[in-house]
Amino acid sequence: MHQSIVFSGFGGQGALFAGQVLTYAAMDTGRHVTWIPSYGPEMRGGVARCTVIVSDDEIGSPIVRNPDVAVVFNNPSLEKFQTEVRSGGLMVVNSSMINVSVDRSDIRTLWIAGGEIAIELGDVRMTNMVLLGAMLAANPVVELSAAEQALRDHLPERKQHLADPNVEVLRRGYRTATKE
Amino acid sequence: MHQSIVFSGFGGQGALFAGQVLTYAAMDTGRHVTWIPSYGPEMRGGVARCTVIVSDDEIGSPIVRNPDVAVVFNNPSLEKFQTEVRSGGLMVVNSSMINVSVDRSDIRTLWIAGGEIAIELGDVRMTNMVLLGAMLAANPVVELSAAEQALRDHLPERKQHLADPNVEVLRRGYRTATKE
Amino acid sequence: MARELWKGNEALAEASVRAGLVAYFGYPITPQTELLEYLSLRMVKLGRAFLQAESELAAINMVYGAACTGVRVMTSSSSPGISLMQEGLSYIAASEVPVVLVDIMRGGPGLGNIQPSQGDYFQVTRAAGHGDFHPLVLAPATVQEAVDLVYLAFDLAEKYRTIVIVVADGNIGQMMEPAEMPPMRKVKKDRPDWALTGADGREHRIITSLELGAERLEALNLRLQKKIARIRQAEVRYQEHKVEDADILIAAFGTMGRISQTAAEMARAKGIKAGVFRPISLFPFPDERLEELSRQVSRILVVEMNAGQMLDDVRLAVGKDFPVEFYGRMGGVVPLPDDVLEVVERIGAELNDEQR
Amino acid sequence: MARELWKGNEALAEASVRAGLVAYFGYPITPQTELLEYLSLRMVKLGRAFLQAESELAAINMVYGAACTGVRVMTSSSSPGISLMQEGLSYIAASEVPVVLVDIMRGGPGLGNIQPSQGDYFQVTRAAGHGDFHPLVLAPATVQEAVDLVYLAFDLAEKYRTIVIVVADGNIGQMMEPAEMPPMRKVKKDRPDWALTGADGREHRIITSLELGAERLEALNLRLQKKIARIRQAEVRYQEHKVEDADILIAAFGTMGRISQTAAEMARAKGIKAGVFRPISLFPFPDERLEELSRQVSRILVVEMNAGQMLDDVRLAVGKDFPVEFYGRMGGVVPLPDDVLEVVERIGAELNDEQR
Amino acid sequence: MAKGRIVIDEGRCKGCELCISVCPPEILVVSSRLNERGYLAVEVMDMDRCTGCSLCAVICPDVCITVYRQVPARSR
Amino acid sequence: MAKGRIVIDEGRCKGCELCISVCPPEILVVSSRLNERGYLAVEVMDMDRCTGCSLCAVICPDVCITVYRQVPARSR
Amino acid sequence: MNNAEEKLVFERPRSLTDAHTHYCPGCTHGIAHRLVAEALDELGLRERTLGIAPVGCAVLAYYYFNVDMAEAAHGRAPAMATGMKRANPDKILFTYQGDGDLAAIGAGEIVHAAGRGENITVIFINNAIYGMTGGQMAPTTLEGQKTTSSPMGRDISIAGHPLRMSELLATLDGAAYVARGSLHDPKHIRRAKKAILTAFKVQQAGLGFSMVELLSACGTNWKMDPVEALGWIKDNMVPYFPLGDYKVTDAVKNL
Amino acid sequence: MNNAEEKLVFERPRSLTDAHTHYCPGCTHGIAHRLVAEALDELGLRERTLGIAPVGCAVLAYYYFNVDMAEAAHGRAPAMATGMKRANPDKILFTYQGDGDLAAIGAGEIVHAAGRGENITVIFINNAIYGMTGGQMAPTTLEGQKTTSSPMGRDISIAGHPLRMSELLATLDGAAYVARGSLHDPKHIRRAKKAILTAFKVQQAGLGFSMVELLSACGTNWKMDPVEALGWIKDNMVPYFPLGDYKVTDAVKNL
Ligand SMILES: Cc1ncc(C[n+]2csc(CCOP(=O)(O)OP(=O)(O)O)c2C)c(N)n1
Ligand SMILES: Cc1ncc(C[n+]2csc(CCOP(=O)(O)OP(=O)(O)O)c2C)c(N)n1
Ligand code: SF4
Ligand code: SF4
Ligand code: SF4
Ligand code: SF4
Ligand code: SF4
Ligand code: SF4
Ligand SMILES: [Mg+2]
Ligand SMILES: [Mg+2]
Repeated sequence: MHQSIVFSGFGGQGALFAGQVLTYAAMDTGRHVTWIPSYGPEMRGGVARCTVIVSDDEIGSPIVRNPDVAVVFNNPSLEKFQTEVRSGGLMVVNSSMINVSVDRSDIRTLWIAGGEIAIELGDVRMTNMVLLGAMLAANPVVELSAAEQALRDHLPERKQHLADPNVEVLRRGYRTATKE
Repeated sequence: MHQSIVFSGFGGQGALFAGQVLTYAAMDTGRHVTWIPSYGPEMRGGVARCTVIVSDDEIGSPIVRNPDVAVVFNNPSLEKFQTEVRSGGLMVVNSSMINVSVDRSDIRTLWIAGGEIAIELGDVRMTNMVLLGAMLAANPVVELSAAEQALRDHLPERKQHLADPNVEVLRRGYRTATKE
Repeated sequence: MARELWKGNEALAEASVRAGLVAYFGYPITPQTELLEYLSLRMVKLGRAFLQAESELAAINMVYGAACTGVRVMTSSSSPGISLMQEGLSYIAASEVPVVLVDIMRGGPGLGNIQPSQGDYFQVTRAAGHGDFHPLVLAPATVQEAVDLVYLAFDLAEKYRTIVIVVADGNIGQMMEPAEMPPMRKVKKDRPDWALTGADGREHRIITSLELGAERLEALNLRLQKKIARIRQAEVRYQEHKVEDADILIAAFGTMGRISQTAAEMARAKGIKAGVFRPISLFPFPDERLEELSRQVSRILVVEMNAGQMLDDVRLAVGKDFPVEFYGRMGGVVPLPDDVLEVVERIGAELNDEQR
Repeated sequence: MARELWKGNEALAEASVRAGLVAYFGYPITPQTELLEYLSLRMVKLGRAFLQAESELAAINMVYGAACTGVRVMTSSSSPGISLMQEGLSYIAASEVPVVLVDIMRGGPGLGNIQPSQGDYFQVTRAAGHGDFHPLVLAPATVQEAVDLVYLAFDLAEKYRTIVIVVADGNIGQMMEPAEMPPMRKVKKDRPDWALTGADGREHRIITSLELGAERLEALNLRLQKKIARIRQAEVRYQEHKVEDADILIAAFGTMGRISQTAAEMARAKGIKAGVFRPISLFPFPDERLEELSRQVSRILVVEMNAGQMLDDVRLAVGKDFPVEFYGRMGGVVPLPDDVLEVVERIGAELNDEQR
Repeated sequence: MAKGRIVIDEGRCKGCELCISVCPPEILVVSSRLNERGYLAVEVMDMDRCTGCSLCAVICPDVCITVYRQVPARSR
Repeated sequence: MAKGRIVIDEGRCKGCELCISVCPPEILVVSSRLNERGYLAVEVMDMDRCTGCSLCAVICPDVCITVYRQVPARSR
Repeated sequence: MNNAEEKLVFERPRSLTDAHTHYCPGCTHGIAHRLVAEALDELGLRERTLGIAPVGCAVLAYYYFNVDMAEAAHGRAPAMATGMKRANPDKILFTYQGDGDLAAIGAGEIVHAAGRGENITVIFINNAIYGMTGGQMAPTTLEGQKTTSSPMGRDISIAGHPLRMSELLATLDGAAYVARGSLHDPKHIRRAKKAILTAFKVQQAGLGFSMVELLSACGTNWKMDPVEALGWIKDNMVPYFPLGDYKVTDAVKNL
Repeated sequence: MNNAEEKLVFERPRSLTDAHTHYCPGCTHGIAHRLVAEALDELGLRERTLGIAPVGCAVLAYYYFNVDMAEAAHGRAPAMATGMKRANPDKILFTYQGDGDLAAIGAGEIVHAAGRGENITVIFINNAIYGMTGGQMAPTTLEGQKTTSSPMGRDISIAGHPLRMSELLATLDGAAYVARGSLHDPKHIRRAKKAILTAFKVQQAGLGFSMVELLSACGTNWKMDPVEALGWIKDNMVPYFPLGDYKVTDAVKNL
């Protein structure tokens, strides 16, 4: 198993953290992992993006041109990755923020209303967990439970009170995607 | 013709300027010349020394290990150059400041009371011209008149009033050495 | 110690703490800043010295001062900041005090940008300042290796009384990977016998890089050259990946080493026998081993994130007649495995043609 | 213009004035200081800009500023001061503004001493700052050549919008030799079309070394590399002395070139056919010509006042299998002709043995 | 009370709300329109109450606001 | 008037004459003896008039001068 | 008000380009830019002005000012401006620098530019933080202020007291005009504008070094919304960095 | 005076080595050395003192002080001392710096060391010239003073006014004790000694940055004999560089 997953959104949407949760989960289940951000210019705002690689073997390149999976949070991310995801790959699309259509027939596309679900469960800032949960449903690179555990273990101390809601959102994303 | 001449003394004794006068004189008579100081540590006092090369051909190295001629103003200089002057070479010794004996029989040694003569003619600081004059008598690398002209031409503006006395001293050095 | 997920910069910081770091002086600059930020909390909590200097110039001279007292000390920066340290590095080298420096390289020249680059290779291996000296230069390719090398760097710095530079591109500073932290070492209480500790019951000691007499300065230089020779002898480090039967050998360091490894695997999947030679010590450069390998492979491809700097060392090692090709990207563009593969395939095709 | 006796440093200064120098910024350091001192009077009397900066760091950035306005500008220093200019030089190179720098090298590393040295070869040719760039580097061997090269340097700097470094050891700065000064050029009134002169009736202009996008910074780098390629093509300079029938070729630059010439003459007097190859442009290095010569001589002896820096370029040019020997002195020790002769004689004897 | 009018360059507005915080008649509000750069631009709720005091323009970091004011017509 | 005595480390003296310039009784002079480093060292002309005031020592840049002063003997 | 005509009372100055800035919402760098541009417009200096952008959040200022500009190395803007001015005494030179740039790495260059009475104008943006690199401590960071490199708050016993640069530079003979303003409300913004005008007039008249320090907000790194951030300037920065003129030579008074 | 015994009233301090200095005859660097050494002796600090020699005429000071010493890069002594002190808070640190070193190339480092209240002692030798390199203009060179790089005399319109460093540094909060003395006659030398003692006491007590500036002679480059040179300090330097205490915090007063 060797899989590359990109998370991409605006700064503040939590794409980087979603990637980290996945990375922790995969690491804790014994996989080789890398997580690398595409760190932007020395200034505010802009894009937040990371690439996670999960593999049974030692990982060479931590970056790829054509990821297996892209979880896209916003329009620009969709535009970029709908050309980059490899043929046969998966794209998880945050339909709450994205109004562009996908015109790739050689990839699987999963639309999920990340924003709405997160708001429904309490806070739009949990959109990232909806999308992660959904991705895991469509592409079980790790068990959902591993992701839940990773989330609990790696939320910073001062955010531990958000663990439960986030886990709930993660599950909801997973379930929503499973249904579809 | 290719000759290397070292002038060596304490800082302030005018060894560097004596070398420059010779260099100018040789240059003005159409020779190839180089003048190079052994510039000392970034601090006061100490040694002042220069090497002049006069040649009919283009000059390669501006420095030599065994000069043809050494004009030594003080004890340390004599000690250094009496071992370094090449066999068959010439050493001009300022007897006014030097009380060490010379034990080289394979070189010519010319003792000249540079200090006394300079004082007699007005200023101990003209010792350098006595020694230069003497050297030219023993070793006519340039004509005395060329040295006189060089001296007049290259004394800095603000020292032009010293030209006549210096020329006189130069001649006196020359004559004294010729007599001997 | 369990493996944990570490960001490269923070891993470098923590490993340094564990190596017994007594004092850190640095200045913020992307993509290195997390190292400084991490230590701003960690060192202070441990009661050790942390100071954000007013500049890189000040930082390296603070490091110089602390190093003169025989304690473990480091600074870190990125390319423009390293340039500002050149005078200080030259003084440190000449004074023979141990110092560890981390350079998380970014795109240059000038202000450039903050994207990953390997453009400081010449600066760190050839001319980290005026005069003749070479720091010992180590280039990790993974976060774990960054941890291990910086931990080792303190020992090597002390052993040889030299500067050890751990040099990595921004990718390594910014990425997260699992790593196992080395054990926490106690801060050594005793100081080496050359250190400035106060002239108490002994002659006063002097640390200087000034030698007014040419012969004395030459003697110092000969001592430095001898040390460099010892380092060349003992501290060569490299990693090989499938070189045994390789036709095409990719030579690359740091991140480019691991990316090339992926490219080599892709090439092998297409039937091209590619292997990777990854120098870990950039100085001393593993020239002997590379020369040896050159006798067994058909072609060497050097891949760097610069205009071809390690390339000189490769050419010096294998000679001008051996066919060496170069693929380099600059300005923060990171060559991806398929970019490298493309070149490897082209070379593979050429080799085939030649054989026909 | 008649030949006059000039001290190297002052000759460099006067030649720069005649080349149309508009502004000089520098800081005292032996053995370069006379250059600054000379200009402190000459420039002020001409009504041009002279400023003793607070440091070399400030000086190079003042130079950078003036250069952005399209005027002829220079600074000068010696080894430690050059180290302090590395960041500025990298910015200047990336911004592509023309700058002339004189480096009168002294013994290093560190404070070292003020005696002659050639220890900055790597720094000026390989890594005058972080990132990929190479200044054009010219190394005179006589005062006349110093005059001619610095005069030329301003033209080359403008032509290529690059840094030109005139590099010499302390001997050349301190010695006096006859030299003919070039004619006095008028200070040009018009400014190039990239210069900052005020956005009067045109778009505002920007000079920067920042390119945030990796692709854009790569484009800048490719432009710099192209320029370097053009320079390699057009600006190779060297001098040869009796190489036609030489058995042993001494490769040496600057003062060591002329000292080697004397040594070669001495060797010939003893029946050894020695010749001298003196690179005048250190970057671009005259590698092609040297390679050519290597096919005709039996041995190359590299002589430098350092631990072997140009040596790398020689090896890169002639390959690792050609027998290259090295003789170097450091710390301000200047090899004399008989020192070099000794090595040449030893090589001569070996060659004789081999032929037997 | 002087009568004023402002024009907001919505594309430039970053929704920082500084203008809102200083407008004496409190007539500025955040609109519901996302501009191209993803910000909710500010708009004028009730232009009639604008005095043309320019405080909003003075504090706007993005120089989005142009201000006009009614002045008595000059007699020739 | 207190009675003093000074000892000049002649080998250290550089003949700068600063001591001479400050000695109140003006008892210091340049000797005619060149020391090993080529300087004409200073000497005391008339030690009897030395007060032990130490001014010479205080100003001597080369710390060549040691000063003693007669003090009433302490009774046990 | 039939008998009224509409007059344009506030518009974008000519010395700004049309570019959208990259600054965070509410970042007062934008206000400072506008004030400088207005001053250049009003004094008719745009066409002969050369500006220097710093390394810092304002690194791209050259896209926003419609004047010829260069980008300096971190902290070296005063040296660069010196070089430009000495070679072009007829030009108007300004540097635009942050507190990390001017007060930390560039302390030597600013002290000497002021000391020499270099005839340039410095716009000094004091936001008590390193904005661009993500919020590290600056020399002007207040005691107890939390930053990413003083996570427990600036500790005076480690990092020393915050530097007051206007006070420091005002002591130098070469400084003709040094003033500190603030950008936290319209009244102070207007005052700041006057100071900037004065500074450029000082340069026009060749009276020597002029600098205007501006207390500025960095909501992003202070972790406040823009309006809060302005309040923080008023409540915390102004007391430590008192506003006003620190140096007005007689020649400047007589301008 | 039979009933008298001879007492040693002045001798070479222990904190000086026996080495002969390389200074020119009459160079007051030698006096400054002695004062520092005496202070260390009197306070019993020699054994735990680390000193930093500058680049300048005092570059070989490490041969003359009988304490552990390092040689700094030009101007960087305060940074180096900071590094040493932070890693060794129990040691006493002093730098010994010339005016080129401290006021020109090292201006940034000294401002920040003082600003941070770095607990070190700086001995600052102001001789209005670059001695070591042969007499170029220093930041402290007086108006009209001829040097090899201001051959027509320092021109204020080019080089600016001489910098008064004690005044400048005294404005910083971190500076606990800043004083200027002079070495031109025994009375002032004795006062200078007191200042140096105070400075080291300040450091011992951990009160922050201390500096003593000493007006010093460079007859060689001023082209005067030693006695004339001292007169020149008195007549020309003292009026421009007034002597006295520039900063004495309350804590220092209570020492
Ligand atoms: C030599 C060097 N050191 C460090 C940096 C990284 N750096 C970029 S901006 C900056 C600080 C900017 O802070 P400030 O000057 O206060 O400007 P602000 O962003 O707050 O406006 C730093 C340290 C650099 N680019 N160059
Ligand atoms: C980086 C660097 N720049 C310049 C020099 C040359 N240099 C040596 S000493 C000195 C000035 C010394 O003047 P000052 O600090 O006043 O000390 P003084 O000799 O007057 O006691 C200079 C410029 C150097 N060694 N290093
Ligand atoms: S001009 Fe004054 S009244 Fe009108 S919107 Fe702006 S702040 Fe409000
Ligand atoms: S101040 Fe300007 S940018 Fe901010 S909300 Fe108002 S109009 Fe928009
Ligand atoms: S101690 Fe006083 S009286 Fe005696 S020699 Fe010295 S200065 Fe003169
Ligand atoms: S002051 Fe000292 S060095 Fe100078 S002459 Fe007197 S004893 Fe000699
Ligand atoms: S980080 Fe701070 S200073 Fe920088 S643009 Fe944002 S608010 Fe402004
Ligand atoms: S040059 Fe001046 S400062 Fe240096 S030792 Fe001589 S007198 Fe003293
Ligand atoms: Mg800031
Ligand atoms: Mg001085």
